Amino acid sequence: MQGIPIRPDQASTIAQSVDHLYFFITAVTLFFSVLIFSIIFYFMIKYRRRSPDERPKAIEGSLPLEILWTAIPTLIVAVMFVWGSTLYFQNSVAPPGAMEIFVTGKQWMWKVEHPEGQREINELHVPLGRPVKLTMISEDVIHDFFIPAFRIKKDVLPGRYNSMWFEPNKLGTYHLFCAQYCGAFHAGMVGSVIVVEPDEYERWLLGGVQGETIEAAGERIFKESGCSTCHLPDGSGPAPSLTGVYGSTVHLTNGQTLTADDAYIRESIVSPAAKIVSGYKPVMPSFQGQLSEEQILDLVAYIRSIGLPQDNAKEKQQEEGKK
Amino acid sequence: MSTATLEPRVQSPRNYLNADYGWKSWLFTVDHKRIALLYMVSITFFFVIGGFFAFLMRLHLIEPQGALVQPETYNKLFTLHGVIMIFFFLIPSIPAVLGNFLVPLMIGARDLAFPKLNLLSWYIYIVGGLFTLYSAIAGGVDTGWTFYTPYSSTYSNTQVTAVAVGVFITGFSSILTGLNFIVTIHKMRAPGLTWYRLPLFLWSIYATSIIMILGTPVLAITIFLLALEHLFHVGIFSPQLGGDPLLFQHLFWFYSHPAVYIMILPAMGVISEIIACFSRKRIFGYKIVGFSSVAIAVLGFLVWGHHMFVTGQSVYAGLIFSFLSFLVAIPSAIKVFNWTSTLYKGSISYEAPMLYALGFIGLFTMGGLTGMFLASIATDVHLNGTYFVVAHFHYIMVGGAVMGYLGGLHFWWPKISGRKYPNGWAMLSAAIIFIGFNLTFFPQFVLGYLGMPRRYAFYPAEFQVLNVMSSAGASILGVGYLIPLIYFIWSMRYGPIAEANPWGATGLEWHTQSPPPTENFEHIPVVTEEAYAYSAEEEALRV
Amino acid sequence: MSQHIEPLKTYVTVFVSLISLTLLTTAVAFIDLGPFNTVVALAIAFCKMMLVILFFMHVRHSGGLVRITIIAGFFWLALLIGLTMADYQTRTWTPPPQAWSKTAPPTHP
Amino acid sequence: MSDTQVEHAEQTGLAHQFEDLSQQHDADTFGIWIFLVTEIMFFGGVFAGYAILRWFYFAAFEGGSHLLDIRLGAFNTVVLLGSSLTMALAVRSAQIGSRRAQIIFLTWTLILGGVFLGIKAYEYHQKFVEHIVPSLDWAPEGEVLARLAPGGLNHAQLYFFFYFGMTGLHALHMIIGMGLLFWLLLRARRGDFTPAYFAPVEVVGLYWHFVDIVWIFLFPLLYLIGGRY
Repeated sequence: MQGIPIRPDQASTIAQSVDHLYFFITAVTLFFSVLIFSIIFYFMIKYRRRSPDERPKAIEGSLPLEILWTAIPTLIVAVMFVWGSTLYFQNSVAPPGAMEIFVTGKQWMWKVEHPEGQREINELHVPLGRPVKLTMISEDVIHDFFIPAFRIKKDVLPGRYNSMWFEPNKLGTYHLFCAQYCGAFHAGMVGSVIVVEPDEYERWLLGGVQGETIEAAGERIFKESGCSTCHLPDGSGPAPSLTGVYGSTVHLTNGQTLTADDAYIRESIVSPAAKIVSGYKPVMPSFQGQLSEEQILDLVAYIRSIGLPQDNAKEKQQEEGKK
Repeated sequence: MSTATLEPRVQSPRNYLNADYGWKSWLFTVDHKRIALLYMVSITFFFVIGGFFAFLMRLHLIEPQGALVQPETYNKLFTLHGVIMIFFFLIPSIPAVLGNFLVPLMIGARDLAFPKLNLLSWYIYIVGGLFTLYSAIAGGVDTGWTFYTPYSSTYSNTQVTAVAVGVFITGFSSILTGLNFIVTIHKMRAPGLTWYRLPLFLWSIYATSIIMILGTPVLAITIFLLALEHLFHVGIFSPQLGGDPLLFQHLFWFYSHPAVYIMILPAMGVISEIIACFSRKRIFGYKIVGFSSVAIAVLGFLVWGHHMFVTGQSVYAGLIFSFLSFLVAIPSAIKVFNWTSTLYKGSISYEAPMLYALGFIGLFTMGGLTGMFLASIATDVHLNGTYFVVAHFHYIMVGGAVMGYLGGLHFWWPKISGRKYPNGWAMLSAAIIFIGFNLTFFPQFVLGYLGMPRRYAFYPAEFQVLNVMSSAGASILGVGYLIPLIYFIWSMRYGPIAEANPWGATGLEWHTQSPPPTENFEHIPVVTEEAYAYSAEEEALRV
Repeated sequence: MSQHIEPLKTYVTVFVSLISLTLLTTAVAFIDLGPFNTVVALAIAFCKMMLVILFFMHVRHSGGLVRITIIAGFFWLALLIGLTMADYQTRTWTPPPQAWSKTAPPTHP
Repeated sequence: MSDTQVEHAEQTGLAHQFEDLSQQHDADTFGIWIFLVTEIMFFGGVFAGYAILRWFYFAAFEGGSHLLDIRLGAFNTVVLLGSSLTMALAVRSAQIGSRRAQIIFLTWTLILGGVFLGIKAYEYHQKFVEHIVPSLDWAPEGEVLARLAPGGLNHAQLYFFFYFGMTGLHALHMIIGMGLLFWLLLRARRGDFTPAYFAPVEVVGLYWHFVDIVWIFLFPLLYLIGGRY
C-alpha cells in the first residue's frame, strides 16, 4: 500500500464516464465551498465589531441578487441532473447479446452460475471486453451486488429478479461487496471479480469439474420435479406446453395478456395460481420452498432455451408494437 | 413592547425555575419551559448513550479485522446508535427543547396552546425511550435503523418488536409536539405580531411541524406493520406471501427522508437568530429565507425515492426522484447565500454562539453540496450504501443539526438558566468540535468513493489508514462535546448571573427577565416592529 | 361564540342522502361495469365524504385555514400513494428482457 | 393575582394560556383538524400498501372480498352514518344549550357505535369459523377454499391481513371514540357545556365524523372489490 488511496480502479466501460461526472460535481462542490468560506472570512474580518454601540444600517435584501443565486444553482443542478440521468438511463438496459450470468445471494455468500454450467462461490470470472448481464435473486434477505471498480451496484431482492450489466475493460482482480446490510456477517459477504482474457475465460469454463450446462440442469430438474408429466411438449397434458412460450404473448383466463419473461416464469413456479393461462385449470401446486432459487434459475434458463428463437421474439414484439 | 423587568435578582427572583420545588413540580408541570428542560435532560442522556455506541464503533474499526467486538455486536451498536441518535436525540433536540422553550416566549404567549398535551408528549417520548433501552439491555437489535424487510421482519431474531414499539410510541410524541406548535403559532401570537414579523426560528419550527404531522404518522403505521410482520408473519413486506420489500422502503422513506429536514430546519432557524444578533443586522432577504423553509419542508416530501435508486425501483421513478432531489438543493443554497450576505456591512462580534453558527454554515454547505453526488443517479449508483452516504448525512445531521442545537443552547442559555457560561471555554469547544468533526467524517467521503460499504464490521486492509484517521477525529470530537456538558452543568450553580438581554438581541424572549417567570410576561406584549430591528433608526424608535 | 347553527332539516337531508348513496353503491356492485365498478364505488365514497365534511363537520362555514388543512392532508396522501404508484406502474416500461443467448460476439476486437 | 387571571376565573372552562374563550375554541378546533390530518396520513400508510398489493393481486383480493357479507357491511355503514347524524345533533344541542337533547343524542351515538362494533365482532367471529384469519387461523377449506384458490391462497391471505388490519385499526379508533363519548356524556350530565363553551363536544364530534369517513372508504375498498354480479 502506498500512502492513502483516494481513487478506486476504473475497470469497466462506464467507470470513466461516471468518474467524469463525479469530478464535475466535486469541482462544483469545491468552488462553492471555497467561495462561501472566503466570503465569510472576508466579511468576518472586514466587518468585525469595532465599538460596542456600533449600529449598522439595515439592509432588507435584494431581489436581483436573490434571483441570481436562485438561477445559478438551478442551472448547475439542471446540468448535473441531465448528465447523471442520461448516463444512468444509457446504462439501465444491457446491450443486446450480452452474455448472461446468474447470481444468487444467500446469507452470507454469493453463488454464481455461468451459462455453461460452471459454478463458483464468492468469485466471478468474466472475460475482458464483453458485455455481461447479471440476473440476480436472493434466497433470503435483500443483498446488494457492488463492484466499486466497475461503478455499479444493484440490490439483490428476494422474490424478484434484478439485473445489471457491465463491460470490463481492464484485466485484474477487483473487490465484490455486499452493499445492503444483510445480517451478522454482512461484512463477510465479499468476494472478488476476476477479469481475464476471453480465451482464458473459455479455458476456465472448461477447466475444473465438467458439469452440465445450465439448460441441461434445468431440463433435469424439469423432469425430476415432475413438471414434464403435465407440461407435455405437444400440449396434450393438463398443462400448457412450454415449447415456444418464452418471449411469446400469453393469454390469461382473466382476459389479460403478457409477454412471458423471467419474472413470469418464476411467478408461475412459485405461485402458479396468480396467472392462469386461458383454457387451463389452476391445478398446479406451488413449488415455493421446494426448489431453491438456483434451481428455479436453471428452470428459467431451460424454459428460455425451448422458447421462441430470439429473432422471432423480436419480430413478434415489433408486430405487437405496431398494433 | 412590554418593558423588561430588570429589578435586581436578590429582591425579585421569582421565575419558572424557583416557582416551585420538588420532583412533583417537575414531573407534573405543564409549563412549557420546564417541559423543555425535561426534554433537555432526557435527550442529553440519550445523546451520551448514542455517542458511547459511536465511540465503541470507531474504536472497533481501527483494525481491519475489527478490534473490539464480534460482528453481531457491532451490528447492534450501529443499529442502536442510529435509532437512539435519530429518534431520541436529533428529532426532539431543537424542536422539543429550544422550540418548547422559545415558541411561546417568541410569540408573546403565556404557554403553548395545549400545555397538558405538551407534557403528555414528553411522557410518550420517555415510554418510547424505555422500550428502546429495554431492547438494548435485553440483547439489542441488529437491523440497522432503517429496519429493512425481510431481514427485520423474518430473519433477525433480535429485539425488533421492542424497538419498533419504542419508535412507534415516540412518533406520537413528535406528532403532538408538531400539532402544538402549529396551533400555537397560528392562534396565540401577541397583538401586532404578524407572520412577517415572526423571527425566522418560528418560520423554521413551523415548517418542521408540518413535516412532523404529515410524515410521522406514516412512519408510525409502517413500523406498526413491521412489528406485526415480525410477530405474526403477515407478509405484506416479505416476499414469502407475495408482499413487497420495496413497499416497506417506500413507506419508510416517505417519513425518514423528510425526517432529515425535521433535524436541519430548526437548526437553520437557530442560525438565522444567531447571525442576525451577532452581526446586528436583519437577515438578508427575510421573506425568502422564511419561505425557503416552507419550500424545503414541502419539497422534502417528494424526494424519498433517491434512497432507492439501486433497489430495482423503476428507472422512470428514479429519474423523477432524482430531479426533485436536485430541486431541494436550491432553497438550501438560497439560505446559505442569504446568511452570508447578512454579514455584509454588519457589526460582527465573536461570541461562542456565533462561532457555532459559522461552523454550522461551513459544515452544512459541505453536507448539502455532497448531497448532489447522491441526487445524481449515475454517481449515486456507485456511492449508495457506502461510507460516502454516512459522511454526507453526518455532515448534515451532526455538522448541521447538532452544531445548530449547541449554538442555540449557547445563545439562549442565559435565558434558560439565568446564568452565564465561560465564553472562552465555549469558543474553544466550538473550535474543537469543528476540527474533530471534519477529521472524523471527511475521510469517510474518500472511503465511500473507494467503495467501502457502510455497516461493515470488518473491512479490507487498504481502507485502514482512512479509518484510523476517522477514529482519531472521533476522539477529538468526543472531547469537544464533553466540554460544553461540563461547563453548562458548572454554570447552573456557579455561573455569573445573566441579565435579561445579555447579547443585546431583539425578539420578545429577550424582553422578559432571565429566567422568565412562569407566566412568561407580566402583560402580553404588543408588537410594533419587524423582526431583527437592530439598526440605529429602529433602535431609536423603540426608546 | 358566533358559531353557525345548522337547521335540523339540513342534518336530516344530509343523512338521507348518505343512506341513499350507501344503497346506491351497494346496488351498483351487482352491476357489471368492468373496471368502472371501482371507479364508481370510490366516486360515491368521495361524495359521501364531502357531505360529511361539509355539513356534519361544518366545513361549509369554516374559515380558509381549516380548508387548507384538510386539502393539505389529502394532497399529502395523494403524494404518498401517487409517487409510490409511479414506481410500480413504470417498472415494466423498461424493455422486456432479451431471449437467451450465450454466444455474444465480443464488442472489443 | 393579575387582572387577566381574575378574568380567567370568571370564564368557566377557560385555560390559563388563552386570552378568551373564542381564542380557546379556535385553537381547540384547529388542533383537532391538525390531528385529523395526521390520522389521514396514519391510515394513508395502510391505504398505500393496500392500493399496491391490490393492484398486484387483484384476483385474490376479489376472491377474498366476495367472502365478506355485503349486507352486514352495508348495514354497518348505515349504522355508522346514523351515529354520525346523532353526533352532529349532539353538537347542535350543545350549541343551542339543550342539555337534555345533548344527553339523548350522545347516548344514541354511543349505542349506534356499540351496534357497529357488535356486528363487526360477529363478522370477525365468522372469519374464525371459516378459518380465514391470516397467520393465526389460516386453513380455508371446502367452498371457502374453492373461492379463494383462483387468486392464490397466499395472496388471499394478504387480502385478509388488510381486512383485519384496516377494520381493526378503525375499530380501535371507534373504541377510543366511544371512551371519549362516555366522558362527554358524564360532563354533559354535569352541565359543563354551554353555548359559550362546548369545544370538547365539537372536538370529539369532528373525530367521530372522521372515523365515519374512514369507514365510508373501507366499505367499498374491502366489501365491493370487483363487484358481486
